Amino acid sequence: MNRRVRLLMVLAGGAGLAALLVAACLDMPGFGGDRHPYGDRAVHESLARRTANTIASVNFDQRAFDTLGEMTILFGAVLGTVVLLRQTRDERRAAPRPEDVAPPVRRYALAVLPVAVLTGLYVIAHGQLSPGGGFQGGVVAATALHLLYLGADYRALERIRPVGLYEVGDALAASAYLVLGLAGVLAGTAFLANTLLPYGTFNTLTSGGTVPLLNAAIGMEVACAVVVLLARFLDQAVEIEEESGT
Amino acid sequence: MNGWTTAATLTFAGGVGATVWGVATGPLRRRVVAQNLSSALACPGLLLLAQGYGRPAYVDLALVLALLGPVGTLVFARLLAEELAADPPASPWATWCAAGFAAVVVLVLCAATGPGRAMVKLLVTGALLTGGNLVASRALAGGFPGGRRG
Amino acid sequence: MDDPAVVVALLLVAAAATTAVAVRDPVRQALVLAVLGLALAVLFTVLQAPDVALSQLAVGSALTPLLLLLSVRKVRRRQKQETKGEPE
Amino acid sequence: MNRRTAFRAALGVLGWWVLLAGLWLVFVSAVDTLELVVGGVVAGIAAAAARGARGAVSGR
Repeated sequence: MNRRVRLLMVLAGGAGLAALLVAACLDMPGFGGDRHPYGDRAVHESLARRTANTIASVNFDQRAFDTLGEMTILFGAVLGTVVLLRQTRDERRAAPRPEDVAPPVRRYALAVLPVAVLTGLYVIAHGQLSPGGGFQGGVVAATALHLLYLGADYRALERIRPVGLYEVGDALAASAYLVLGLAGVLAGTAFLANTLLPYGTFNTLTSGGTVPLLNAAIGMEVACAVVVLLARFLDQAVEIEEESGT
Repeated sequence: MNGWTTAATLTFAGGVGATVWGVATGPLRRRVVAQNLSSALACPGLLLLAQGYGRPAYVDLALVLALLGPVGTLVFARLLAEELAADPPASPWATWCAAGFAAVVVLVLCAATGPGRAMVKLLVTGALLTGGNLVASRALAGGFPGGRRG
Repeated sequence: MDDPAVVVALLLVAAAATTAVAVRDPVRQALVLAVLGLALAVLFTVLQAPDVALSQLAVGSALTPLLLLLSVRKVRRRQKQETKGEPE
Repeated sequence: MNRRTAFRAALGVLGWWVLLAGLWLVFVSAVDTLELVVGGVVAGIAAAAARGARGAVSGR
């Protein structure tokens, strides 16, 4: 198969794909129109399971299997980063030096850190009620911890951030999601089916069956994953340097 | 469209539009100030949208932005300390204008909401935003005198 | 498309995204990217997708700039080390 | 750590807990028992983070 044949095949495939895409676009409902076949069904299903936030119902109930895939992607990406950014044999660790920080900036960091942790956990816990969920809240909580690096220095952050524990937490949270899915199989329905728990009262913390639990698992997974990811980047940028003369 | 969403649209078109221009051109000291102002102006806009759409849950967006926007500016202040020390940004005028705008928007929204927990939430968001932006602006103008070290 | 807020948000995203591509220096690109994230969050909000907007705010406002600037710092430190021939 | 500093640390954590639990009450839309319990636990976690951060900064 020479170059020309390959090019022709790519062109033919691309033309077919383009034709299909154009055909699909021509048949799409108008922008901002009031006909939403999928949306109506999703809202109906989510209300039937008393989940106030339809997006949470789609993510963690109707398409919880997709979310499992997304979680696995994040898990694998962080794993890859940990392997790629490890300390190699010709590198050494230099102790991070203390940093001068203006007092108002330090006070701000110390005051906002707990508030941001609280907000992150609030976003996770109310994922089935209001905008937000495990991913958003987990990122907010993990970012909050790094205020300690911004408002003080890397040594202060290292004192309250044992990376090993966060790696374990990441794996545990990912397993918790799987176990919650398997619990559905053991209960006699399907993998990740939302039939285990009572659906609760609409618009309260317990509503939505397994949605809040899956949200919590994702929240922990994302928070730990972001902490581990940033730990590798910070190690490389602040601590690890190459041996002199190599 | 109602009055609230119109005000929000004007905020985005005028305020955030100006910061897009500011962050795209000029020396580094102007760009970091524009980045700080972008979150200071977008957050009141999001609050206005929440009021305009009549959805109190949308206030969470502004709350997260009020927390993380200044943190983002601190990231730039911290990791660009060496460059900024050579050419420090000084923008008390723009920063105080943005802070005043946010305060006015929050107070007007509080008056429209009426007393209650929702009003306290608005006030907390406004305090976090203005406080954070003022501290971030202070951090940009020499908040890390040691330059880049640890 | 007849909502002015949607039009303004789309224009902001288009302007910021074009700038992010046009700027060559990674540090300045990170600054533009932070503002682009904000414009995207506004666009998602006016399109009534607050969950996506919250994701964008959480990731785009502090996490992405931090990752980018840490990478820039590592690269610059290595360059400095190579030109000096000794650790700083 | 003598008794006096331990007492002050405990007081600091308690103060943070009260403040953060109050913030939780402001954030949530409707208050019920479970909301209060979860808020108390979460405020405890965040107060522990505040204490840890202060200790990490001053413990140099």
